[in-house]
Amino acid sequence: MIGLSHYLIVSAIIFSIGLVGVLRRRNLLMLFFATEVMLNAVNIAFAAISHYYNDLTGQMFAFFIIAIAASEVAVGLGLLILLYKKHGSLNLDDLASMRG
Amino acid sequence: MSEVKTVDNIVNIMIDGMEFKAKEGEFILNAARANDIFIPAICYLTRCSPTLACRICLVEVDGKQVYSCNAKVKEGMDITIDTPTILEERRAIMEVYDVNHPLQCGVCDKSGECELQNYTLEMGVDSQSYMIPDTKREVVNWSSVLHYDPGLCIVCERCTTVCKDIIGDAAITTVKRGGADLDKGYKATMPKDAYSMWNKLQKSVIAPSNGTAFTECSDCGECIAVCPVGALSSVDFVYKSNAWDLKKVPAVAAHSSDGAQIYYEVKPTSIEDRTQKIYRITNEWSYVSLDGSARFAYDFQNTTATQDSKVFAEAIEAFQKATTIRFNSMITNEEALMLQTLKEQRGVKLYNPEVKAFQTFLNHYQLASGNALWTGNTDTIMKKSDFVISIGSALRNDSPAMKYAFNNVQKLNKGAGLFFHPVGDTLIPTFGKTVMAFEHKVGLEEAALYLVLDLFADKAKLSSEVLEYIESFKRSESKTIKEKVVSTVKETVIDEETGEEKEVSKKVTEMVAKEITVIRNGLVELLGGDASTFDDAFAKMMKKKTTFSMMLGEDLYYHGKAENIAKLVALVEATCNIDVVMTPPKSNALGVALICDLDETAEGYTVGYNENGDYKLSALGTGDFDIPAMNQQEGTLTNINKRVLPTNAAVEYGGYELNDLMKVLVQAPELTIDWTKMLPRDKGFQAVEFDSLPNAYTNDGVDNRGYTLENAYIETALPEVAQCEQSAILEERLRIAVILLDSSMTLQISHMKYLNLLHSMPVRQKQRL
Amino acid sequence: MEIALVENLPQVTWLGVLIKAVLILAVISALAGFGTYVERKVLAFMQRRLGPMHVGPYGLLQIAADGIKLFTKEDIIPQNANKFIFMIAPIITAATAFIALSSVPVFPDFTIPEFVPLLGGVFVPSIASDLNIGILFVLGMMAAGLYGPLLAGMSQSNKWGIIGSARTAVQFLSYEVVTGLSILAPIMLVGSLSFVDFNNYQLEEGVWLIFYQPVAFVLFLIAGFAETNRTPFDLLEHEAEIISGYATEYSGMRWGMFFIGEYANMITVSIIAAIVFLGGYDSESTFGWLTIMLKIGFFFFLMLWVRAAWPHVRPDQLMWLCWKVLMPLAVVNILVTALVIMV
Amino acid sequence: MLENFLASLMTIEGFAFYLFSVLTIGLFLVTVMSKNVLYAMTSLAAAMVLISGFFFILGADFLGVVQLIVYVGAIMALYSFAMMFFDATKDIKEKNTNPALVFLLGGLSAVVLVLMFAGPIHSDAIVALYPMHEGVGNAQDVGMVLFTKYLIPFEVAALMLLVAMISGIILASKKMDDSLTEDLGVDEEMMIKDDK
Amino acid sequence: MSLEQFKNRNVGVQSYTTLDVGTPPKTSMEKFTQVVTRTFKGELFVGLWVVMRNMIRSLFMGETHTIKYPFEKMPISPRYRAIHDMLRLLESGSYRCIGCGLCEKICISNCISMDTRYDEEQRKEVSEYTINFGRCIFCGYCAEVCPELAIVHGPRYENASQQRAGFSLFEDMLTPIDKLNLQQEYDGFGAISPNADENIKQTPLAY
Repeated sequence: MIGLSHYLIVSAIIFSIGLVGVLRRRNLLMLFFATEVMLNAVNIAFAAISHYYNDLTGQMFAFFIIAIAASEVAVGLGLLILLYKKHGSLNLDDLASMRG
Repeated sequence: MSEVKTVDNIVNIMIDGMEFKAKEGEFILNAARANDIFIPAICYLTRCSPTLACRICLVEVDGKQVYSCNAKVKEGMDITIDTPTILEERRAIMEVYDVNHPLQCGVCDKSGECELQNYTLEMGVDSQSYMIPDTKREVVNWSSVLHYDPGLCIVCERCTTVCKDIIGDAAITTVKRGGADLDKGYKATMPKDAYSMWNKLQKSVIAPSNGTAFTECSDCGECIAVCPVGALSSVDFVYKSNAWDLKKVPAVAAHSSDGAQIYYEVKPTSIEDRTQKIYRITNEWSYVSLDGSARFAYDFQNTTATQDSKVFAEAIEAFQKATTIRFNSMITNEEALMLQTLKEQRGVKLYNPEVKAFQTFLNHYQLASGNALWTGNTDTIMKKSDFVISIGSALRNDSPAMKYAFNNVQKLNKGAGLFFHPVGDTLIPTFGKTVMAFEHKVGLEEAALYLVLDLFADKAKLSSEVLEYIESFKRSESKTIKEKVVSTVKETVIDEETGEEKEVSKKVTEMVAKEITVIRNGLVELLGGDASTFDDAFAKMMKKKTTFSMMLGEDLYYHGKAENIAKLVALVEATCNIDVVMTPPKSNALGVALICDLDETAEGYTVGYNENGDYKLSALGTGDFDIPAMNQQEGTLTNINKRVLPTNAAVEYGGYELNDLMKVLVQAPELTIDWTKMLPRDKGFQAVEFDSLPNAYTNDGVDNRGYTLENAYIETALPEVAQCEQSAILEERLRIAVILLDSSMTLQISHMKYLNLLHSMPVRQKQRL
Repeated sequence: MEIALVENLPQVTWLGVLIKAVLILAVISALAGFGTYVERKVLAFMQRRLGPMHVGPYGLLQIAADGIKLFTKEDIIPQNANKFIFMIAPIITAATAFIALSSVPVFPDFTIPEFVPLLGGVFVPSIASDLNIGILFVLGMMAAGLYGPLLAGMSQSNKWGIIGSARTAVQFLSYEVVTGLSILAPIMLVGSLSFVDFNNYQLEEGVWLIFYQPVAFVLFLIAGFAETNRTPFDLLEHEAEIISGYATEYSGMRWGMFFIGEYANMITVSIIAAIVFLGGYDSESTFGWLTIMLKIGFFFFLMLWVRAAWPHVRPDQLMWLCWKVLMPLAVVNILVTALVIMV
Repeated sequence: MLENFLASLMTIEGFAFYLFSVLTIGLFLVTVMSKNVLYAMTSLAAAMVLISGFFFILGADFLGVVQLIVYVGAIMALYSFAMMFFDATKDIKEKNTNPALVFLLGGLSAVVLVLMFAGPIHSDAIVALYPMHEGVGNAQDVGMVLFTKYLIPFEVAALMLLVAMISGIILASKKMDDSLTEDLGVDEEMMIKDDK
Repeated sequence: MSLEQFKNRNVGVQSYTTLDVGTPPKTSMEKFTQVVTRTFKGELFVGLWVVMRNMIRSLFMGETHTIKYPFEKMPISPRYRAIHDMLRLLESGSYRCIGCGLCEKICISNCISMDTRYDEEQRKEVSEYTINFGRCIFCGYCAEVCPELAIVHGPRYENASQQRAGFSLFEDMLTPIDKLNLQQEYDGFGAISPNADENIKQTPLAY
């Protein structure tokens, strides 16, 4: 039978994938994608715990995470477009204008 | 020489109020044409005698109506072409021509170039006032080439005139046809000339003059050319194409050395096959006449040629290996120059026996006379000469153009002629009453020339040896006089006291046959003539003669004593008042003789250019390598009149040309015609681009095609001549014949020509041969 | 209510579900093809033409001919396109359309008669997968369906494709809101997300929901037109403006899959409208079958009818209509419904 | 271990779990590793759909549908919409200085996380705050909890969404009138920079 | 309007009717009102009814405008200039064409060609005749110039072919010998002018 640990392991793997993405990516849009991956990993974990402990709290948090993700996208994408218009690039290295 | 003699007197005439110059003695019509003035005429032919059949060339001269084709110009003539009465007359004539003339212009081959059509429109015939019942006239084929539709015939007699006056065959004539009689009422109402013309037209038709259904002639087709309507046409061409569909390609007749002007008339073969095909040959018939080979033997192009690089490589290899190139004279000057270039740069031998003989003859002639080439030409013979001598040429077969000239002199210039040839000809004596034909033994051409010297030479100029030699032939002979008149004539010639004797003899005519001494010319007898009648006849021939010319044929070049003959010719030219024309033996023999440095013998690996050889190039598509035939290439040819004439390609050619080989073998220009300007100038050629060579006749018939070779002259002493060989030299002739037969390719190339001539030769002539 | 339903149901076997799934796939695919024929015929008649006439009687075999043509046509993939995405995009459209149908009760439940060999006695459920949240699932799948045109347009490196996919994103996103909100009011009335419950509710009440919720019906219908990319909202592939939008570079069967997807979606929307607002299949008798067919047919016909009659709207008008007219109306409708229920 | 795995594969739930897991992880890997934005976006969306599958397996139907509608239907669509402002067909160029370090760090943190999660769970110290009800639909259940116990967070979340929406509109629409292609702004700035 | 009236009409005066389309809405409220009024006034349904009415008429009253083209054809003008017909003589059945080549000569697109020959009856006979319909511009000169009325423009306008060669067969244009009695004496293009008889008597050559 599939147990909670199965889900947690999957969740952890996905999370680490997202993390690798965050660390590795230089393109802002890709960074956003990696963040989404991590959020989804967490969602899986929440849903699984909720299921195995017969508790709705996990699902509640998952909802809120989705809501947060939605608002993050709304604001983030707005910023992204602004940035692109300003610099013509989404590469993080190109955007390091603050650095000396 | 001739130019000095025949300077024309120029007269001033007025035509329609404008002043023009004309040659004295010219017909008004010709004078007008020479000055680009148009006078309508249907029946008149420029080089023939006027026939007065059509009568529309009527003009008014100083208030009198004359026929312009018949009236000669005089100083201060005032000519009016159109007056109201003349216009009315002309219109009536055209209306008469249109009576019962079938309205089949839609299918008529002449439609579009028909003179009846043109003049009907020109005269503005838009209604018909006359009528008569028509007679049925059947379409007939007079020979394998002549097609006659009497329904279309307007009996202008151009065909009969040209056949008689130029060709000399007189193979067709006007005969009665039994048409309905004219309504007598017309005589009162219609113009006079129109009525008489109609009266004649209604009763005549053209038919072979020998009374059979078939003509006995050389099938030259000149009657077809001159026919103004669709009545006469070539059997091959009937209903094949409309005149306007054909494209004219100006060219030069390929089969003989007269270099006659022709047009190849081409159009696509058929709906499926769009390659160009030659449908017929036409010519500027007012100024030049063709022989049968030129008019009908046009279909000799090389159709099988393709460009195959492998074959090309083989050809290159063959040329590199070659020690001898064997060729004939049916090539252009450019090709000859290419072969000569090969000789110069690669050291090959050029072998061409027929031209070699001619070249040698020319060289001897040049050394003896100082002239690089002969001085006369056929045009001057036809226009001016009134005494022609032909030696060493079977005129009808060897050189039809010369035959036409010979005949034309008799007919138009009221001339006389002497004809020397081993093979007798029955036609030539019929050219005129003052033509004398000698049927001498083979090889006696020298004797003929000595006779000419005897008859025409300025004796003072001749060396004593020659004079003695000539005199040695003359001998006294006693003769019984049977006729009084004859004896008196002789007496006057020889003796001063004849007047008295004559009176006496008249009285005693019947009583005594007297023996007297006369001088017989042994040369005449040697040549097969009758010495007893010769002197009389010759004196008759010489009456009123001023311009003399002589035609020499190819027999002389192959003669065993050709060198001596050449010297004799030079002597004749130097001492007699005679223009000499030599007939080059084959198409472009003169060009080849001038351009190429020919060798006596062939040896080693031989490349045959239209000839047999170890490697064979052939325009017939039968050799190892294809080359274009004469109607497929551009280039120049040199003719009997020493003109360099441009000819053009009528049909496409798919293979390689000689120049393609040349480009690989030696330094060669891009195109064959680029060689034209490189022709040797020391031989009289000019450095002219092919494309800038003119190719036309002027309105008064001056040949303006190409250019004339420069004829260099070096002052030389009179040549020493040897005595003539009196025994028949038949063996020599046979040797030459063997040489010619050996070059079987020559026969193949000229196959059409020979076939044509053989075919057209009258039966009796064939039997003789 | 749910409990009762679940208990009363006969045993749902795998075989039954499979049969149902195959039925849906087969029937709807065929219907999609037939739909093109019907559309051409109806449009032709409305324009007083004849439509397809040559292939088969009255042009009936035109579908087969078109099918053969679509299958045998060369599958062209543009040189600079993102090949993989370009290839899967039509599959997404067709797949989501059919997945959405899996939770829609296309036919009532039935048991295959005993005399049928092999399959005799198998119970075939009305819904292949009876999810409790059926309506939401359908909406979700149709939302996922937007990826078809979207990816198709973006992958083909053609400006008309990009414009088409931009319009896809805008139009589908916007009208999803209206669809969801408009159908919320009936959901509130019924108190369930299952289609079966909707059917049964109207059966028990004896009244079609359209009479309780006319505004919601109209809104749903309009949004449905937009969601299925039908005239007057077919801006995604509006020929006069953007050639063929996201489908510009497509040919052959890939284009055909878009087509099938669109027709499957039309049928889905028709079914939802029929079940939610027009009383569904009433009873499980043959008559019920017939009525639902008629209702679906009516909606399908309505779509064609509208196409023949009405012109397109402009993209800005579309957005204006959505956000300034339809969405407020839907919200108001929900509020009113909520108030009525509370009172 | 292997037997367990095989046994669980035989059940529908187990099969679905492993299938979804493998696909999800694979797709997320594509998202993270791909150079092509379009591939990344497509794989991400596909993985989201599969994650909703996880939710359905776990009985969280409503969450699954929300995942579909909101995450897949809205958020990812927004991403792709944003992508149309950039050239999606071109591969992006990134400089990766030390990939090994990245993977090491990622792996390490994953281990730490698992330990962090596993710790409290295995301590059995968790008590269900809001237990699910037998026989009640998930949607109903969720609704009950959401609109009672989590009302205030819900309202806050709604407010947050509103704020985000407004800010998004303002951010993105500020220079909407300027054309991307004809906009000389960037170039001009660059030129000015060069002048300096 | 007769042709004469049409030609004499005063083009300066236009008889257009101007429709009052009102002013487009400007404020949002106006737009909203417009939507509401249009919705409830049922203007949309007018459109629906129009097409439905047409559907009913075409379905039940058979009033479609379609012509089933390959099976049914529209009547065409008698002066229509389509694929040429080569006519025969009614009495003998032989070709009217005498092969004069005038059509070939006058053809401005150079698409007619013919081969002729001398036949057994000593007549000019057309052995092959072809018109390249790929090039023909149907100007009608060939028919006009034909002295025998042998080539005329027929009414056959479907000249699609799988091969170019199929365009131009003489046999296809020629009246079949068994349908000679059906050959229509054509008074359209290329026909003799009404006063031809008079003209031919007056000016045989001009004709």
